[in-house]
Amino acid sequence: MTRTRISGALRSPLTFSVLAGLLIGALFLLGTGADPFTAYGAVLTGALGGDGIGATLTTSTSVLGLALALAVPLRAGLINLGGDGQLVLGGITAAVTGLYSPLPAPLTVVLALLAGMAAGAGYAVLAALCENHLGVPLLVSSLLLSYPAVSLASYLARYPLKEPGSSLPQTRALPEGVALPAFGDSTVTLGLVLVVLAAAAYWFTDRRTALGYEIRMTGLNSRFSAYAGVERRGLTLKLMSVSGGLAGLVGAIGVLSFPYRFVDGSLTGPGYTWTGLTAALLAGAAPLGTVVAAFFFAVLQVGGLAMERTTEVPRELTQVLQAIVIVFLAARLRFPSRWFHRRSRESEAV
Amino acid sequence: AAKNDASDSASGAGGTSFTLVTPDAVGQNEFLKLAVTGVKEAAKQHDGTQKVYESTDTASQQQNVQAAVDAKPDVIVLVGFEFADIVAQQAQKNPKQQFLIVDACTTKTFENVSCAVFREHEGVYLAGAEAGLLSKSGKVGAVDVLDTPQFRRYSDPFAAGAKQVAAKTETSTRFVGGQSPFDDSARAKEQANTLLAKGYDQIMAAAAAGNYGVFEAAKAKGAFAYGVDVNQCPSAPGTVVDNVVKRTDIAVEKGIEAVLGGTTGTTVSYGLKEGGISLTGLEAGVDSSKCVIADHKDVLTKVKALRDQIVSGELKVDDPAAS
Amino acid sequence: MTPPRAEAGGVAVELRGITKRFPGTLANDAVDLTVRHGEIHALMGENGAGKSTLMSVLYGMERPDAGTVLIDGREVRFASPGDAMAAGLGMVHQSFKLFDSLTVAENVVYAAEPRRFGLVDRAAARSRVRELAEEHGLAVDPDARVGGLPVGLRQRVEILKLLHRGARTLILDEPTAVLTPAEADALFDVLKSLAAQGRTVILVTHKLREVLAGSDRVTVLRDGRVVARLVTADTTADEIAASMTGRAVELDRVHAPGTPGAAVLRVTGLGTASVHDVDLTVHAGEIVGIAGVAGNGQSELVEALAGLRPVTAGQVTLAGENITHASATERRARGLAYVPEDRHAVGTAPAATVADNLAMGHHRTSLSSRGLLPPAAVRAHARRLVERFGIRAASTDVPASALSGGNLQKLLIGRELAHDAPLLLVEQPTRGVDIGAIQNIHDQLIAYRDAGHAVLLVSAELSEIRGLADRVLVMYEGRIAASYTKDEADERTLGLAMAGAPAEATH
Amino acid sequence: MFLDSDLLMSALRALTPILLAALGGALCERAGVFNIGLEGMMLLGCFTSVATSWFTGSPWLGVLAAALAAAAYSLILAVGAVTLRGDAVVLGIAMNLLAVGLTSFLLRTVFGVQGTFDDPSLAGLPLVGGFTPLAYLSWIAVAVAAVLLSRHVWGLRLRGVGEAPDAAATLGVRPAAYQYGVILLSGVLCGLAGAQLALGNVTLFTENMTAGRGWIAVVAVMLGRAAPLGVLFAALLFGLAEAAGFRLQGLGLPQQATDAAPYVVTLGALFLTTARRRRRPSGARS
Ligand SMILES: Nc1ncnc2c1ncn2[C@@H]1O[C@H](COP(=O)(O)OP(=O)(O)OP(=O)(O)O)[C@@H](O)[C@H]1O
Ligand SMILES: Nc1ncnc2c1ncn2[C@@H]1O[C@H](COP(=O)(O)OP(=O)(O)OP(=O)(O)O)[C@@H](O)[C@H]1O
Ligand SMILES: [Mg+2]
Ligand SMILES: [Mg+2]
Repeated sequence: MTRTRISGALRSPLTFSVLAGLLIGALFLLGTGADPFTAYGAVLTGALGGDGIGATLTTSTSVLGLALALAVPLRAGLINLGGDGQLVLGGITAAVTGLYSPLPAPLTVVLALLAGMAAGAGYAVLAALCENHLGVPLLVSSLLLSYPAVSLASYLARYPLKEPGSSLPQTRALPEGVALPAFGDSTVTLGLVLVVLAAAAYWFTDRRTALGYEIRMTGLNSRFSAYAGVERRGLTLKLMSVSGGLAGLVGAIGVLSFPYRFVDGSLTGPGYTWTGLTAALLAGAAPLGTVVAAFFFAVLQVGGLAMERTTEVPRELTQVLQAIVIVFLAARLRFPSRWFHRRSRESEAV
Repeated sequence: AAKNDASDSASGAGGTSFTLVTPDAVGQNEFLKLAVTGVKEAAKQHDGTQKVYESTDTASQQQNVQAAVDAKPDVIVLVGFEFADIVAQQAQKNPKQQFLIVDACTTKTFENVSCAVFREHEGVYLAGAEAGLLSKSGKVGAVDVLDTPQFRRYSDPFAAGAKQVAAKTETSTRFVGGQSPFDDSARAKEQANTLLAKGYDQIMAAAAAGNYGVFEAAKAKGAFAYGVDVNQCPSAPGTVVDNVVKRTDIAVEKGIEAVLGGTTGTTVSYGLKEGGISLTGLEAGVDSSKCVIADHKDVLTKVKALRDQIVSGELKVDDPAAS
Repeated sequence: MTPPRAEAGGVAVELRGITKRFPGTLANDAVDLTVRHGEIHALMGENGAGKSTLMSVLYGMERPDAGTVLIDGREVRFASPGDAMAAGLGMVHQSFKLFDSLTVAENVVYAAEPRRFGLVDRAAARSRVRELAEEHGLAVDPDARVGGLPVGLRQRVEILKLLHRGARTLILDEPTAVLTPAEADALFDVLKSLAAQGRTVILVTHKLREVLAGSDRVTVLRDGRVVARLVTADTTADEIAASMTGRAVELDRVHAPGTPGAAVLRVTGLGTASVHDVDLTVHAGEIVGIAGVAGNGQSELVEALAGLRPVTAGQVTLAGENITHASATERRARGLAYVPEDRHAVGTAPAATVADNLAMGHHRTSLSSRGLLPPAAVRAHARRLVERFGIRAASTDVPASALSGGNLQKLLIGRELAHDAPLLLVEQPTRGVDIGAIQNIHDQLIAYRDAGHAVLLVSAELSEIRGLADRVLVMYEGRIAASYTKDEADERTLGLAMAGAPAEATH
Repeated sequence: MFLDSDLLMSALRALTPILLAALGGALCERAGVFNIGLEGMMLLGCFTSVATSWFTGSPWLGVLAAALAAAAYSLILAVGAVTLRGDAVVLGIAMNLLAVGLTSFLLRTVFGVQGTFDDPSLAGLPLVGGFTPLAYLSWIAVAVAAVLLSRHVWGLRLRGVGEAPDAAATLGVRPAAYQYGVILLSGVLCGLAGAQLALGNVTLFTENMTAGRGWIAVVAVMLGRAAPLGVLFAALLFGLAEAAGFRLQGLGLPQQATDAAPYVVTLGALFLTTARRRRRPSGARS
């Protein structure tokens, strides 16, 4: 079943959308007087060639991490729009832990990762509590809560934790050795392994466990799973804590990688949260699809920058390309929608 | 977009090459535009080639620096304090590669990293003095992008300069903030409005793209504003009094020159004295600058005196970013 | 535009050679149907026989692959229900098509509004509703929100909608599936008076009793084809049933009474939203039926027992253990299974596969160990249940939405029976299900009881309650209003009790 | 000194673009279409209005062009979600993304600049009594929308379509037509919102200048329960909180705190408004 679904997903709508996107992109390129083959070639070699693959894998770490973070609740029909806040809190918490932990460096790294996850998880749970007990839809509570978290981290980086003398809003650098080991000379760190492990765990949970089954059924019809005893509030809390934990992990990985400090705005600047959410939405939160979509977007981001360096083509083109692919995919892709009770009821009452 | 100078690259096949990496899109960012001018000028002078890699966020900054290092040009020029950590890392890994950072420096010194920094606060101080002299209400303020030490360089010395010439001046600073602080001109305009509503009539605008919003607000209330980096007077003639000009182009040119001449690993500071920082009003061509200050020669005379004091070291301006 | 009113007895609606194909199914196969002015014409058939499809074609919701539609002798081609309405047709769908948040008046005039300056003339709408209600005996408050109305009244709103549009032919798809006998009788009174005014009624139904009592002629469909055209006065229930199923059916089978054992479910003084002070006991080997007009707290009671609704007062014990405040999961673990009323919105996830639907509830117990749920186990389980309960599905990997209503119900009941739980709560087990499937389901429930399990059955179908239950409770306004033994519970007694006036002494 | 008329004016100025966009979102919501592409449509409106005003010299043509362009852009959502039955949330997010890329791209190709386009001779909207005519229009639009929705035939049918499209369809009302209508209308309103932002609040175009206002409009739709007056109050609340935040900065509060203030206030308001619903017993099965 899994296999047919993957091949089916790969075969029809995805391929169609990517091809359509490339075609429209090519028209754009011709319009600006550029050669589409050169430009697309530059994207591919820039992202997957020897010089670019490191950057692609580094970017994939963040994009995939956040895509997973947002896919986990999405599988049950819950949309977490607060990825930015959870990410940043994870990052700043890891920074604080790294700066003040009395433990030896390797243990501090572990502690910082755990602390970052805990902070992200805790904050996401807050949004879940708003939905469970205060009746504010998760979509809104997570989005609104995100802003104060970003402001708080920004405040901490600029005042209590700031690096003296620096013009940048950034914390002091973590002590020597408080860093995730990198592969050779590259910027790819152990963080990638952690995120890939998380993806594997998600796949396993989704396909092979009772909990994963409950999550899927909740996404398809929440009243059905509630009737059979799946406790919705508890599940929301669980999923949001995992979601926030993963976002926090990505933040912690960011801080424990070069430049080994929390720089205000650097975690949210590249827009990983949106890219991740889009990847998760496109894949209907299915584990493998999410991984594929996240990697695809990472390739586009890194390759787009490379294309801009080597050709005259502005990078916005890859952004446009990405959006067009999504539009095409979305138009052909049905997704179990639960964010609007009315809509779901109507579709269930066939 | 990558700005390959085709004609230069043809002639300078074996010549020198320079790569400029910017922290943000160049766009209308006057400071970065000047850096591009500088590196192009340097390429022309040394019969070499140049490339510009524009970044948008920390991830792309790192990728661009990596790409620049991989291409091994003679000098990699980086503009902005964002690059301090990245350069420190890359300089260590690539001891043969020469780097020039403009507007910042690494904490440790490296043999292959040269730095050029500015003392903007000196120019801002002079602008503040103009504001203090011109203010009718006795209230001068500033609108900064964010509350960071770097941006405070555009507000604190402004207040100090005004108080220097008019001790009773009231001062206040607003920060644009929000979701998109560098682009949000509507927010910048509202921030300026809150100052104007309180009677502030001279406003230093260090709000990046938001400057245009600040100028609009000032213009609507008949108040005055001060621009940064280049002459911004033409975007709101009659409203913009003067500008704190930062000659990034000179810093880039001179920096490259020094590196090619074998002087590496040094830090050069540009201020009023070196001509790296100035006011439009103090430069030649002030009369055709469309700046309000052109009509206030008396003010300029007093400001020139202050400048001379700073240049001679007689007067010291506090640097908010140094604390 | 309005065609001249044809004389009574003339042909109002004629379908000729209608064929409609869906991928993999021939839903209607050259169907001819003639309906005369002023008659009540019943259209019968098992689940999936093609009744709804035929009516969809007539009403312009589906295009036929072949065949013609004639109204008052003239050929018509409807592109949409709007066209059909303009030609004097009106349809009440099986699942009501109402706007819950709007008022009765707004629902009635929707898309045919009285206007003043482009604005909806609310006063006119209200008086129009009152007028129509008065004329046809369909009393309902024009200002009530439809969402808060009981089903009987909602159906009135549906009919008022058609009358407001001047429908001369009314199509009703299983209109009595959710009505109590009293409500159904009232509906037939209305339909008869409409027919007497010369209007035409086409009635789609599974219920023989109603057809015999209320219709003039009957057309029976089987597998998309017309298999019988009967005049009601000249036929019998057995004949109709036989032509529907293609075999002789034993109607109104009498099941042997159960042999009650120890108490399994004991409820004392239970209170929850709109339920007050309910006492009841269900013993092993016994079916206790709860009768009542919809909206008198039966659903809330069952939900509270299933753990889907907080209990605000009283106590519930299951096999001696107090489960008053236990969660749904804990209750299931202690031996409770539950067949909910709404199979589409609650009982299944139509978008999930048959296998996944069959796994629900078993996924934490028999199918998994230490939290792991092997896909192979899920599939094997599904194949077992499909076999055991005769669920007809192309494969266990197709979505449940591809099953017919009867088969979906079998899936649901099979899944819950497979828990082998000491207590089964079951609501409306045969709503909208055809005779063949009904018998199958009834047999399953009796077998379950005879295996020594306790069953609490809620049904609006009095014949079902009387056929299955060993004891009958009647709920009225959230309370148990009366309690009867199997023998005491005749239709009249129950009907009175359901209306709030228990006749004989109760215990 | 705190609650003066300047504060109110400032709040009302911040309010106008959000209100226009949120009205569009509310209408879509009423028709059962969840529109989170407001930000993108607004941004496209910003660019179109500035470009048109620049080339024609008329801000009014700019407003018109913005409305038309954003409406055309909204067809992505209409075709994608209504006709092709795609997911509205994904489409909306894609539209927001596409608008950022597209406007930056056009800024480069049309004006040959990056970042900001600004020119003293760019004609902005005139001010009448301190507000642009679009601000007055937005208030009128609230009233008109309120009457349309509650009293007009169109509004009744629209509400029906949003609640039960199949029920509306059986009565000869085509849900898709109404959904297309409101999506296009939301495009027009977002186009106006963009024009107000780029030719009213300021007179220039900056990449990504909507800066999250479209998302605030989405929140206002929810907070205001998709009712025109509710949306007005929600947007006003946000505008007031933001304007007050600016003031608080003047009193020495850190910028980060004043940045967060409007969101915290909005969340608080959501708690309060949902508190009433929470206390009501749940509607059980529906
Ligand atoms: N839209 C559709 N697509 C595919 N098959 C359909 C569709 N609608 C109906 N069918 C199939 O057509 C056949 C006839 O269905 P129809 O709805 O007419 O039956 P029915 O007599 O109304 O049954 P019931 O008593 O359950 O209401 C069934 O096999 C059904 O599965
Ligand atoms: N798209 C479809 N594909 C296959 N079968 C369909 C489709 N749509 C409807 N059907 C089937 O057509 C039959 C008739 O549909 P109808 O709407 O009358 O529901 P039903 O069977 O009477 O169920 P219920 O009484 O629970 O509403 C059902 O068996 C249903 O499953
Ligand atoms: Mg049917
Ligand atoms: Mg049916």
